Amino acid sequence: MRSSYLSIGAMVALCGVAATPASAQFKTQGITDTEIVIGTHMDLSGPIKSWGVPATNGMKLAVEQVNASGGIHGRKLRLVSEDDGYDPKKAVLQTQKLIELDKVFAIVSAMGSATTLAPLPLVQSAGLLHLFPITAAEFTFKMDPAKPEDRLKFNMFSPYYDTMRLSIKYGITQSKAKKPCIVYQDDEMGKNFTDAYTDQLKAMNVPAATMVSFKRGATDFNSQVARMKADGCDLVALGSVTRESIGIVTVAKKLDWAPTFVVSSPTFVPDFPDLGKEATEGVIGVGQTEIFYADTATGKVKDFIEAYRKAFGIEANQQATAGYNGVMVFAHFAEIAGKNLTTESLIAALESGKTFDDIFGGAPVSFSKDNHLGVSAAVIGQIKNGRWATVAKNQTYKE
Amino acid sequence: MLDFVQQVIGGIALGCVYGLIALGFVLIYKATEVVNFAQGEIMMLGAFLSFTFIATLGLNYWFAFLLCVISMAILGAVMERLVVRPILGYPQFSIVMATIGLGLVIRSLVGIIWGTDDLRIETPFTGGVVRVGSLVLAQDSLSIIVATGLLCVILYAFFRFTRVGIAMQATSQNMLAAYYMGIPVKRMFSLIWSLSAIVACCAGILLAPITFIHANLGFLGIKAFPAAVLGGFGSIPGALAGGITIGIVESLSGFYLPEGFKDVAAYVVLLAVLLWRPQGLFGSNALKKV
Amino acid sequence: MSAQPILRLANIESCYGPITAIRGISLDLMQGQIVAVLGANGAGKTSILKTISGVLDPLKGTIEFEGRKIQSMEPDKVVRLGISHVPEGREMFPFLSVRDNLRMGAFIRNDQKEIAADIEKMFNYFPVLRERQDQVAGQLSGGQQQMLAISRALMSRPKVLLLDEPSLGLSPLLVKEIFAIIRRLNAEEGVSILLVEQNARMALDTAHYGYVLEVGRVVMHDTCANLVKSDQVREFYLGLHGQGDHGKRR
Amino acid sequence: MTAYFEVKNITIKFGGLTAVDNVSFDIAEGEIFTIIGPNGAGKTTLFNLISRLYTPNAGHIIFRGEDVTKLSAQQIAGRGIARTFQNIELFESASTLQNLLVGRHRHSTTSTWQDILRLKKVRDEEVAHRRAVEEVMDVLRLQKYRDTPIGGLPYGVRKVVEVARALCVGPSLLLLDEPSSGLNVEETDAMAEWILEINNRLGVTVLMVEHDMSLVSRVSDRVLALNYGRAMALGTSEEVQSHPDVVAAYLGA
Amino acid sequence: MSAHVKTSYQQSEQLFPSRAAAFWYAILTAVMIAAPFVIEPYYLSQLVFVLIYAIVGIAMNILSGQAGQVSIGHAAFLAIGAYTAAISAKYGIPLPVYLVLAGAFTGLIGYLVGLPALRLHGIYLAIATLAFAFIVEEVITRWEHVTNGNEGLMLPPPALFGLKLGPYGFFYLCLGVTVLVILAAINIIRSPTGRAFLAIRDSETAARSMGIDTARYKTTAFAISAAITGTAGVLYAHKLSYISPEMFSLSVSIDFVMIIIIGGMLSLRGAVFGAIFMIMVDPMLIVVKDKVPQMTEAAMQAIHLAEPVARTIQAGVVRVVGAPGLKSLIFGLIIILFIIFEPMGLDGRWSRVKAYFRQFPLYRPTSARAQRMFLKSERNR
Repeated sequence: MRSSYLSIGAMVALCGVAATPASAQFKTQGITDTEIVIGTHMDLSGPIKSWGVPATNGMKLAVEQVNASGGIHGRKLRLVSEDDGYDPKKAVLQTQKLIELDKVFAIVSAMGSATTLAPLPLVQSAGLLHLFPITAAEFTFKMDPAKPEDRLKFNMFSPYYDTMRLSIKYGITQSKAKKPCIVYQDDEMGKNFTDAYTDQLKAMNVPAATMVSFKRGATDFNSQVARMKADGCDLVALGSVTRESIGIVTVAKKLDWAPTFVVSSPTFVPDFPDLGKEATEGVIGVGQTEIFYADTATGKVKDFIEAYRKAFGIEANQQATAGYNGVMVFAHFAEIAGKNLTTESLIAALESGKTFDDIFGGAPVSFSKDNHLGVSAAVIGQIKNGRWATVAKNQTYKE
Repeated sequence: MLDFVQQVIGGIALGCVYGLIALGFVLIYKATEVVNFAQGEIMMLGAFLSFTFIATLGLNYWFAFLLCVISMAILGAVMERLVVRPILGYPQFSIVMATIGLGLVIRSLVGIIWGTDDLRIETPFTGGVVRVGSLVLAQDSLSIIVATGLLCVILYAFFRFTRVGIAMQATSQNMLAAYYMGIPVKRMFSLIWSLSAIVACCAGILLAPITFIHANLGFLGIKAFPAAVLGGFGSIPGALAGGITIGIVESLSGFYLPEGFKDVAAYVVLLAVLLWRPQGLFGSNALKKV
Repeated sequence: MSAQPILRLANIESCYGPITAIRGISLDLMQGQIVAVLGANGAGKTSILKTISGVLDPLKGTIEFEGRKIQSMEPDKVVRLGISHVPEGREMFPFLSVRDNLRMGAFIRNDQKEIAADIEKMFNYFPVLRERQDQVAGQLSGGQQQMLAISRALMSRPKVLLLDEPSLGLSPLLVKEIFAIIRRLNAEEGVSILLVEQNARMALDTAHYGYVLEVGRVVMHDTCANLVKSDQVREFYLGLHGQGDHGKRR
Repeated sequence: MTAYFEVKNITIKFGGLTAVDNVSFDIAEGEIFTIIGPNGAGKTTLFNLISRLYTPNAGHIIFRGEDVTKLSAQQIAGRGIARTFQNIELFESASTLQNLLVGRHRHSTTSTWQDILRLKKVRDEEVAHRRAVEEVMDVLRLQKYRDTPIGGLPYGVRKVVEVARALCVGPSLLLLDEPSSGLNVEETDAMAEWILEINNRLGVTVLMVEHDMSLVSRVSDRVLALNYGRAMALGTSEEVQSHPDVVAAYLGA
Repeated sequence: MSAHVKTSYQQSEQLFPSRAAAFWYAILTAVMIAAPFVIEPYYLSQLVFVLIYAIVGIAMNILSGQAGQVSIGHAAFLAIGAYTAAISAKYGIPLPVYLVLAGAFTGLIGYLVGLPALRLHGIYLAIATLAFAFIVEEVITRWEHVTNGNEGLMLPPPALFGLKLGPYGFFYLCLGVTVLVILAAINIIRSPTGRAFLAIRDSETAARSMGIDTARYKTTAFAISAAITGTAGVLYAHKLSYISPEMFSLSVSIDFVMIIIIGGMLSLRGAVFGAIFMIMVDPMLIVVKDKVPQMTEAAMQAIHLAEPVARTIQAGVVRVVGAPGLKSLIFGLIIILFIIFEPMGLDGRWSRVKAYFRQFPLYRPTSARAQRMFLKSERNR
């Protein structure tokens, strides 16, 4: 009962917000003299837990490191993380719990499209920041000028669309392909890839050819590959995630068919050549950060790999860097925002145009008043001798 | 024409994958009339165990295979003892739900124990292909076709001719009467769960080179479901026939039909067959005596 | 006739969920005897048989079989000891053939040749089963299923046979035959039989000793010869009464 | 002049077996007609043909001048032909009252929509159903089992509930499949009284299958004996019982 | 036998079994109406989901509990309702209209799905509904110009007669719909339609011999169940404000079946209990996860454990409760334990607790003793 009057007041206010969206009300909570609380929710048990688990680990590691180096203006970071099981219903409840019970300052690096989009209005109407979700959905950074609360959304996840366009562009330029095709996963992610494919071919004046799809979790790609082969494709864009990508290139090899394969960020991971072996040789890929290997890494990346292994007993992967970077970018800009950290001051810091450089050789992250998507460039790599080798950094498909 | 034949062969290989998983469903259903929703997860567990034996411990493939089969047989019996035995005799619906719970538990445990990365094992079949003229068939697919065929024959004979096999069917048809005949019903249940875990384990190991070993491997069980139903749940040759039918349908529709048809073709065929034969291709349709 | 009880129930109480079915029943089945249990519907006759064969767990009391306590034992173990039960409602394996049903009856045995011979014997008892041996049991008519149920129970070569309404749904001719078979089994093979039967006349003609049950209690027990003379039995179970209004007694 | 109920040359085959082979008979209105015969002679199959759970391979069933051979089971019930089952087919999880109310189904005229909104019409009909059911319960003395789930009733009472449910259908022709099986002498006696009462007081024509010859003799107007799916003898109870074939195949010496 | 002797022919007209029951339901209604003013928005949100799931639970109860038909494809009906809402809202159709529209449309689809059910039983029917659900998902995905395909659709905040509904208003909307659905379900169950369902569930043969058109009632059961689920879909879509095809997957359908298994198949109360359980179990596990480290810490302070040891133990505890996937492990275990120890569902437990109090102090635990149960083939039902 202690706060029932208060909460009734808050409720009335909430109803007010819902009724009159014009007035922007940013709210600051979760900051004490000693602590900043941030919240996240990811899939740790459902269909995309192979992303959620390492990403959460990465976040935990980053929080530890930030705190070990003295915190942010003397305040320690505290991360509250929940397992939403890739269920938007749970995500809504958990977000609400993070906001109301844990009183988090911001939601940082929540994962998945449906699972971030469903609770997003809640976060916005509470006047809190929704930062760097691990999804490329446009809703997470696109701003409607009529809605001031849209300024609360920031994203720095390199859109699949961008990486795929760059990958296709580079692939076609290199291989002089005449008939590029695409095979894509039939879901929201795949949609990004097909858009990129269509737009890039249009931009390069190359006619579009075969487009085939498969369902998430498919194990058989014979008919898709056979179809593209029969259509005479000479370049294949893989709008798929690691396992399916390997399936596709393996079938192609079995059928003695060797077009140029280009992939984008979901497949631009060390697992791809590791598991796919010879079949993946020569594949071109584009991703947000450089691929690192434990035995060849140096400097901060090496420290990161070792710290990660020490903390969780497993090897770090690309997914872990996404979570790690989320917290690091937050810490970076919170530092810039100064001692008086509020939602407004952090927005100001984020929009200041200052850049953040990660330790993995990724493109610099910076936001502005009109652009809340913090990343615009990517890394191009190619598989040589079973490993990703960086071909070029800081690239973009835009001319 | 060559494309067509190649697609059909690919479809058969794919269909045997479904058939092999479906066999596990059918076994338990035939002997206990329970649909085991944890079948896919048990298969996944088998695959992860094989990873530990082959990749982590570096054992010989065949030896590891044997070891894996034995451990899964024990685990199958343990699962039966812990989850199914206490609710023996409850309505099937409840038992089915309990197997869903079991599936969740296995999936989470596997995630906690083996992590979430994709894993790979080297097998004697990895990468090899068999060529007949210009037709190609991967050796790992061939191994699945052979194993599925073999298991089908063995299991069919087991249920058709052996005393224990018939007793299992008797138990599923009337548990009370089975008790009255002195059939050790509980041991039958343990045995069938062991058997089915063995089949699942074989499926997991044979599939590993094609699909890798990962935490979502269990979802493949859902894809094998229509195969089992199409054949007539409870019929062992039916599982194989249903699997191959669906494999070929998927393969051909993926090649010849417009986008999107491949994924639903199997279900459309399934619905069509069920409307024509409500008990599936090989199922028996007994009239109720009143 | 030896005076040794092969099966002895002492003070047994059983219930179906919330309903108490039998309340403290004691009953002896002597070696080589046929004992009949009479009683109205709901008196608890079937529950006694179920409690013996381990399908119902008694709340109280003991059951001794050949001097060994068997209450609350698993039903399949009870069968292995030599107690076979022909249940109420026939309880077929509906999708197994008649022959396989019989083979399941001999599940606890391993002597293949003897089993085959016994199947032949059952076919001789009930020739219609031979005609139908490859049909699934679910397709048999009610009476044929009853024949199969009895044959199937005999396949385990029991020492004690529990018969729950063997004449249910059978034609008058078959009822006579079945009771003849029961007598033969008892006389020739020494099987002790506990018989629950609505056809009281048939039961009392066949059995040596009888128990009369009312609402879960034994109200009378004596040799059948004496029971037939009792007025109560004559009136209620043999229907040998005047033209009284039956309704009043319900 | 057509009979009240007529079965003409009816035949059904299961696989190679002819279960009912060219059987014909007719029943007059108000009659109690009994079918006897050895086990497996096709008595229950004949019942299933009449109530249209099975489809005959040949022949016709004519009820009140209408050929009902092609109707569905529920339409047969709708014409006023109700039945009981040899193995008891009650709705196990429901109470006696609910079972009997289901029997009243064909007297409901309300649509599902009206049911959902529980319009006055539904309410009125419900009360009427309840009244009818209570009357049947009074006749068969089932009041004390009104709210007991069927699962908890002894076999003999279930038999009576099944008859009661069939009566609730408000039948003109009632098919009883072995009404006395599993009943003791006293209960069989009561059943005989009820059958006569149903026949006399409610004017229901009864067709039954029965093994208890004392019951058969007591209530039947005419008896048909079947063997191997064929009619063996037809006539009064005494005639049939003294028929040498019937004695040999069914009654025993 | 029960204490109250029922003789009135009007008995079936009573909505509640007794005065006392009516009183308690009145209290419950009052509590629900007061809820938004008492509890925090987070709990209100949970309550909204509970209401939506309760509606679905009632739909499942009518289909499976009452009519004995299986469906593991109900997520598709939820999806159809949700998309009807999203698309209608896009074209400016008012909420009350599309609430009814979605129900009617989904009901129609449900009727069509019921047609194959006329010939299918048990597992075959279950798989047919599963196939239907997959096909619906694929149609939604492919019909891009209407459904926006995989990108999904955003919904505007719900509005009633031009007034935007805040969280309070939306809660009352859900509450209202739930109450109406429950009343409708009660009416169905105590009417000829409901008895026809019951008859089909227990014995189809006998049902037909009683003159029940089993085909008609099976499709009716599907239609009613689908219509109710579709209505819930509208509320679900608004609550989540964003929908996409992958949100209506098999696991959602299985959740729905779980509602009635856990709650108890045979009563509407069970459906509501099941809904409460399915929604609340996750928040509850979260609370446990958050509280356990605090509790162990307090406990160790209380027993004055040496600092380094305490810190190691504490780290261990934090590690265990924070282990990824632990929650779903526990959830799986809860389901298994539940079915083992509570085969009649929460409703069964409820009845036993009530019996305990009614018979106190004469309650005999034996009357609740688990009996041996023996399964029979359901293939020839």
